[in-house]
Amino acid sequence: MKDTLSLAEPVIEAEGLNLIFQAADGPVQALRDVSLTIRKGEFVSFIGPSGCGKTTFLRCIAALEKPSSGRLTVNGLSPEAARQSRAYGYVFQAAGLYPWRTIAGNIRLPLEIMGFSRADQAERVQRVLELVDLQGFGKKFPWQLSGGMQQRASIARALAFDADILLMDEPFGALDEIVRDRLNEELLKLWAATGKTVGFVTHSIPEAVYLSTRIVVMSPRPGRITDVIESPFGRERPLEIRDSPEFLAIANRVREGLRAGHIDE
Amino acid sequence: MKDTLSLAEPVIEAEGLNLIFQAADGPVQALRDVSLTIRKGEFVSFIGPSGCGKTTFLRCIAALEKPSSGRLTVNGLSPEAARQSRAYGYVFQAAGLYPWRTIAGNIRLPLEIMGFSRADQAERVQRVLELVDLQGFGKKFPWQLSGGMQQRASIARALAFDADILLMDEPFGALDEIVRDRLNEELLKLWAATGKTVGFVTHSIPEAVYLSTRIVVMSPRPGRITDVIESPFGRERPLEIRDSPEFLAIANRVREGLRAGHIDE
Amino acid sequence: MRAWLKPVIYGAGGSLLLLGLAALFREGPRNLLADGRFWLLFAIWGAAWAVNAKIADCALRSATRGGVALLFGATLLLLWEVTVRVYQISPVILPAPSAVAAQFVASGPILWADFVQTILKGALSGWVIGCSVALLTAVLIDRSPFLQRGLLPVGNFVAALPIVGIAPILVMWFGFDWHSKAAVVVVMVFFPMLVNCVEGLKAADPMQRDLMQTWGAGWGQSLLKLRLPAAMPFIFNGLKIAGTLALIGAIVAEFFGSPVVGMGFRISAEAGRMRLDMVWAEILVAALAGTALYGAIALAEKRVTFWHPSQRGR
Amino acid sequence: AEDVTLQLKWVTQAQFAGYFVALDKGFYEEEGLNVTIKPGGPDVAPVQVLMGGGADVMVDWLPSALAAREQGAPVVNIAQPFKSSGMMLTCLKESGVATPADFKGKTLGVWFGGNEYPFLNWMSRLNLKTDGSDVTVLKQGFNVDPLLQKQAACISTMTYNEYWQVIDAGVKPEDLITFKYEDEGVATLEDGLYVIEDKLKDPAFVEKMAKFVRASMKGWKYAEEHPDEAAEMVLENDETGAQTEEHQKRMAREVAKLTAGSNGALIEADYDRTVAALMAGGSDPVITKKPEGAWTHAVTDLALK
Amino acid sequence: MRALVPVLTVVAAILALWYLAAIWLNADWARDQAQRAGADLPFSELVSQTLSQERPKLPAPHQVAQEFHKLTWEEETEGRRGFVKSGSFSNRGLIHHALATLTATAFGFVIGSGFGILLAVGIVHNRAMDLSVMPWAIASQTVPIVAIAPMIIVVLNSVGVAGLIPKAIIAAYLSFFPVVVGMVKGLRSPDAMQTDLLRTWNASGFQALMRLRLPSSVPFLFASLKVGIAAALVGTIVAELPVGGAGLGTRLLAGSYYGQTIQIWATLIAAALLALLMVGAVGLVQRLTLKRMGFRA
Ligand SMILES: Nc1ncnc2c1ncn2[C@@H]1O[C@H](COP(=O)(O)OP(=O)(O)OP(=O)(O)O)[C@@H](O)[C@H]1O
Ligand SMILES: Nc1ncnc2c1ncn2[C@@H]1O[C@H](COP(=O)(O)OP(=O)(O)OP(=O)(O)O)[C@@H](O)[C@H]1O
Ligand SMILES: Cc1ncc(C[n+]2csc(CCO)c2C)c(N)n1
Ligand SMILES: [Mg+2]
Ligand SMILES: [Mg+2]
Repeated sequence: MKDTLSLAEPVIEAEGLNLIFQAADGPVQALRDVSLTIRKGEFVSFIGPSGCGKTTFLRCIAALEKPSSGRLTVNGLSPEAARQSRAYGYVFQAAGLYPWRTIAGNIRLPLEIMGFSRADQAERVQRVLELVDLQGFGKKFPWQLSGGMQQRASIARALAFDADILLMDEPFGALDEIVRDRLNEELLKLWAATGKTVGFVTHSIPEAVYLSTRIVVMSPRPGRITDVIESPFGRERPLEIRDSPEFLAIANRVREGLRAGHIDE
Repeated sequence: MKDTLSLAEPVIEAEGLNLIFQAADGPVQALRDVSLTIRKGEFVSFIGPSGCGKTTFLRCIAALEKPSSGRLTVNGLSPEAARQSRAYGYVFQAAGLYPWRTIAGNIRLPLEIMGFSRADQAERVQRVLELVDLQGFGKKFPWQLSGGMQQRASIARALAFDADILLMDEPFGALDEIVRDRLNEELLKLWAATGKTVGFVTHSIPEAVYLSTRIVVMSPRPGRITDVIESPFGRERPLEIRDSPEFLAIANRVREGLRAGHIDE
Repeated sequence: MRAWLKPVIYGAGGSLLLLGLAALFREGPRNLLADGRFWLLFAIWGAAWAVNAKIADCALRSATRGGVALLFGATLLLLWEVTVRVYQISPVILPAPSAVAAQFVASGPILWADFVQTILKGALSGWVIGCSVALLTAVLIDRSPFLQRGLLPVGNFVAALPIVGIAPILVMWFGFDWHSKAAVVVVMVFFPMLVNCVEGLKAADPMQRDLMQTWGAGWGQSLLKLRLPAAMPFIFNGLKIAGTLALIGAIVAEFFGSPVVGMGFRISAEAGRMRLDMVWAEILVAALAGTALYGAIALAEKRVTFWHPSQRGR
Repeated sequence: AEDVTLQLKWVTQAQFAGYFVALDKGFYEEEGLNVTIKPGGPDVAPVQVLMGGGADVMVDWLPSALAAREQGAPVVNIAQPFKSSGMMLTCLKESGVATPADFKGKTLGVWFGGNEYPFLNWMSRLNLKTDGSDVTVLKQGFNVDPLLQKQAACISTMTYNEYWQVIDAGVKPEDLITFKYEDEGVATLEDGLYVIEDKLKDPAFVEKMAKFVRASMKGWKYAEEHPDEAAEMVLENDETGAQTEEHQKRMAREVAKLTAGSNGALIEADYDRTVAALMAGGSDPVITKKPEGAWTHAVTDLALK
Repeated sequence: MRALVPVLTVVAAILALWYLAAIWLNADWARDQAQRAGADLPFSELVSQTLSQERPKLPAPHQVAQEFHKLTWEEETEGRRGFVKSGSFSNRGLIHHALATLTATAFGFVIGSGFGILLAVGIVHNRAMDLSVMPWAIASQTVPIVAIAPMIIVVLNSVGVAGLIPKAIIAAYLSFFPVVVGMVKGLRSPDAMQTDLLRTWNASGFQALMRLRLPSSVPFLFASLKVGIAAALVGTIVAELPVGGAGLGTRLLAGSYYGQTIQIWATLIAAALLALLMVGAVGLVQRLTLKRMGFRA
């Protein structure tokens, strides 16, 4: 498995990426010398202390932020071009639903934009609503939902159209363990079935280890990559693997990396 | 310890609380027949599937929502009156920082409103910024911070003035394990030192067990209390207790309760 | 607000108003306070506000809401009527509301004809055209940064041309009938509408825009699905302000040449004949029409921007 | 010195030259008066200013003063410096108007705001309905554009003002045809001096007005003889700075023709003629009953003694 | 500076259109005149005539520019009453009048927008005011100001209030409304969480106003102020009609009496420049404020 992945064509290639924000009180280096290649079908998790640049890196990939220097290509194109070819499904850290649209309307929005047929739209909305367990809430407005429900709606929105690259910024942060486990499984199923490439930010070490083919550990001020850990697990991942010694070993290595990042400061 | 707590005077008393939202497409029962007494100095966690009414219950306590029926008193007063005596420190599920104020300005805001002296304000802002590990970020605007940093700023804001009752709605959702552990410890220290009463919503079972004197498990549609679990641990809680058998036993009971709530639906 | 504050504030407000009114008729403040007539007016004001504040505090249904507004208006009218009577103000300066009402009833057909000419033909068509053009311009400007930098300052400049100068010119260009009035209205409403639209198109929040970007939404799509909805509160703001300006514009433009029908024509002609009751009857028509237009816009706003915090939770 | 405020009917121009001459030449001062002249304009109703106490005396036309009187503003004519009317209807020859009989079916520009009475009276004399069935009436603005732009066949002009604007615009006199109200027998009394009736009960006020009228008439007679100099004084008093010398000098000369023959006292026959005209307004007469006490010789008697 | 090229481009386009329009609109008169004179009119002659008429329907830009120059620079440097000869601005020039209008407008704008903000605050904080004042504030704006401006001014004059104040009152009357409408909306724009937060701190109404409602109404405020100041200018100019004396409104009207189109246009340009200046000033304050408030560029 590992081998087939490393042979797959690269989807995201970053080389020597730097990003500096010009704030009023001086420049902030959010990313330093970040180099990373993500191949087709990989599931890469990003983990690191808050403020280490995970969101910023994801935003760079999605062409929402322009790196100050370095090379970044997506599918061999510039991120800008990839964006225009609608390569991304992005889940933001905050739900970011449009208040004037119902939940179903919010999920339908990208479909409308991408020109899906009416029937297809309705079918997809229904499907993803079920996926995130929000059937029956399609007609509510965002402010009528709880925080976790809004978060799920925003995940549903990103899954509704089949983007090749899924970028998810702490999508499951506001969910309880049970739902989280369920959605983890669903996400894995989807990934296994479709061969999407996934970039995933999380704060939960078990989640990162459970889901990913690779885990990228980052460290702050300035944000950089301190460790990249390959996972030995295949595409099929029953929940039980979480009790295996390999799992715990990797989790421990990630924890060490994280801690190092914190002590660094 | 347990005994002294059950003898302490009740701070929050809810009896037969019901809350029904009138949405355009019909009424939604968010709370049904919720009865709970929280005594002075208790640390009560709320856990439950998303949409089960945790936030709504906290909002009722803080007089942000009016129950449709039932009795609710805070310090023997109505929640409204308690609010007027500035009894609450509230951390919302989303950071909710004011975009036109710097981080320090945001933290200073409640202090200004409550009429703290200038010197006191500055000193407190400094202290809580350190507490949440944001020293040096006081002059930034919210949108210049990462999601986790914003969340920490909002915690700092609620801690800056010494309210007797702390209501926290998933305050640590967007934080990584290391920071979370640190803040858990800090929160416990604060709680042990000041004898504040804390209402705490979380999705993490270990967190709930580690922090609380009591854990309230809730279940959705309609939101109700399904289990209340007393914790045997005292005020002093080293991180190691998380590996003790009592800890795991309680965690398991909570997990069962949660799972039941999910199957219920 | 503290309970005792209300009467104090309203009392102060009321006395200021009355003092102002009285000053208009050259009563020194000192004579004023010794004058029983003043205290009569003051008592009416105070009593009415007390009642009003009471109702407003418990008014929740829309019927009573309207009642509060009506009562307030009735109070003003009563004060006006009583002032005119007790101070014996010449009808050539200020007619009593009762005289205006009588005139209003007596001149129904004339008022209707004027209304059709000025409001329906002049103001409304101008308002529709002006607001649409402004919205289109805002969108156009938004589309092209070049135009934004070039057209906005120049647009400000052109649209700031005062109506008094514009009206005679437009009457010369578009003739005496309502077309020139509509043209004046177009020019008049353009700027307020444009400013609000441009401001509104900037109102979508950054995360919402970023989302559109990740979907590779085109400019038109993100305009239609994000920017316009987010701009709606501002656009309605513009529509409201433009609505009242449109009436003013259409009426004022008639001062600079018109056929012998129209509210502006009537107002200027009758003012010259000292028939102020007729003038005020026309003003009443204008006020009714304006309020109706405003109410209609507000209603539409409520429907369209139900999601905005300013509409929610009230 | 006694204060007197005079409200003009229109903007500062040579139409009111007499008053400015009296002011600048010190005629008022000689009488012991301290006179303030307030310019008017299309939006100023002098009657309102008078009733509101903003002025002691005003310049107005008799028809509009009588109409105001009927509306409850008791104004009284105390002097009549203008002997004849300067109003006329000016038509483009190419519009096909040659005699009043040709008005039928044409569009005519009229001033409203109290200045329309003579026109309405004339039309009812001609048996022409003004509701659009016989002639279409336009409320013309301040200037002569409707004629130049051919939006109207004829427009109202004054011999001393608008007529010359048409000429200045480049239209030759021979391309125009004019109907003077004087010639058509429908002239009404123009610029007179009016005060509020009540005030005349006070002999001191009558005395003051007599001084004012005396000095004003002196100014008028001086202006008749020295129109150019009078125009200069008008220009000097024009705060807006919009008047041109050439136009004002010509206006002063034309106005002199209208004031000629008046010593300030109202001629009763002229007054009766105006009243008769106004009451004969057909279905919609300007005034419905014969006005009582709308003029007095008390002031001019005193002034001319 | 970045704006220079685009602005110049747009201005050039407008000037081109303007010339074409001038030729088109003024052609009728030129042809008429030729016909009356019995002369025939070749096209080049027609064009040159349409651009040099004394009373054109639409004066050509260069005519307006010349007039503007004459009424400002030439009048002040060479005129008998000009600045150079008399030490004060000439009442025949535009500067004198523009200054009069500017002061009255600024004064009225300050009164009007201040009153508007106060009213909006009252409306947002007090139910009775919301229910009763707002409909009448709306009705007040539908009263055609020009119809009552003379009455107001007459009445004020009769109490001896004259000069600047009556004009400022009318200006304030027109400018307060956009500010009220915008501010009511703006003061109500904070979202639920932001207000809830303040409630948990038991902030008073006044504190909520100062610390939440006002800051979040700022974008609305500036949009309204820009409209308000333009409205104030309209008000002042309208008020100047019956007042007479100095002011661009008086000038416009005077130009209008005598059909001096070129002079009207020159005055219009002056008025628009004035508006631009004032709207620009508000815009500057806006940019500075937003920057201080940390709004993203
Ligand atoms: N303003 C509202 N109008 C209508 N329904 C509402 C409103 N607010 C909340 N609800 C409903 O009430 C229920 C409880 O919501 P609440 O926010 O309390 O959930 P929660 O337990 O906090 O969930 P989470 O963990 O996802 O934050 C949900 O079903 C939600 O849809
Ligand atoms: N617009 C901005 N202007 C200035 N600084 C910024 C801006 N956005 C982010 N930063 C800074 O860049 C750094 C990285 O931020 P980023 O949001 O990528 O962190 P993160 O890894 O996603 O953290 P978290 O887990 O808390 O979401 C932070 O120090 C932040 O303060
Ligand atoms: C709108 C308007 N109304 C009336 C007149 C008439 N008017 C009032 S005084 C006077 C004397 C001549 O200047 C004239 C003709 C006008 N010109 N414009
Ligand atoms: Mg982040
Ligand atoms: Mg919640």
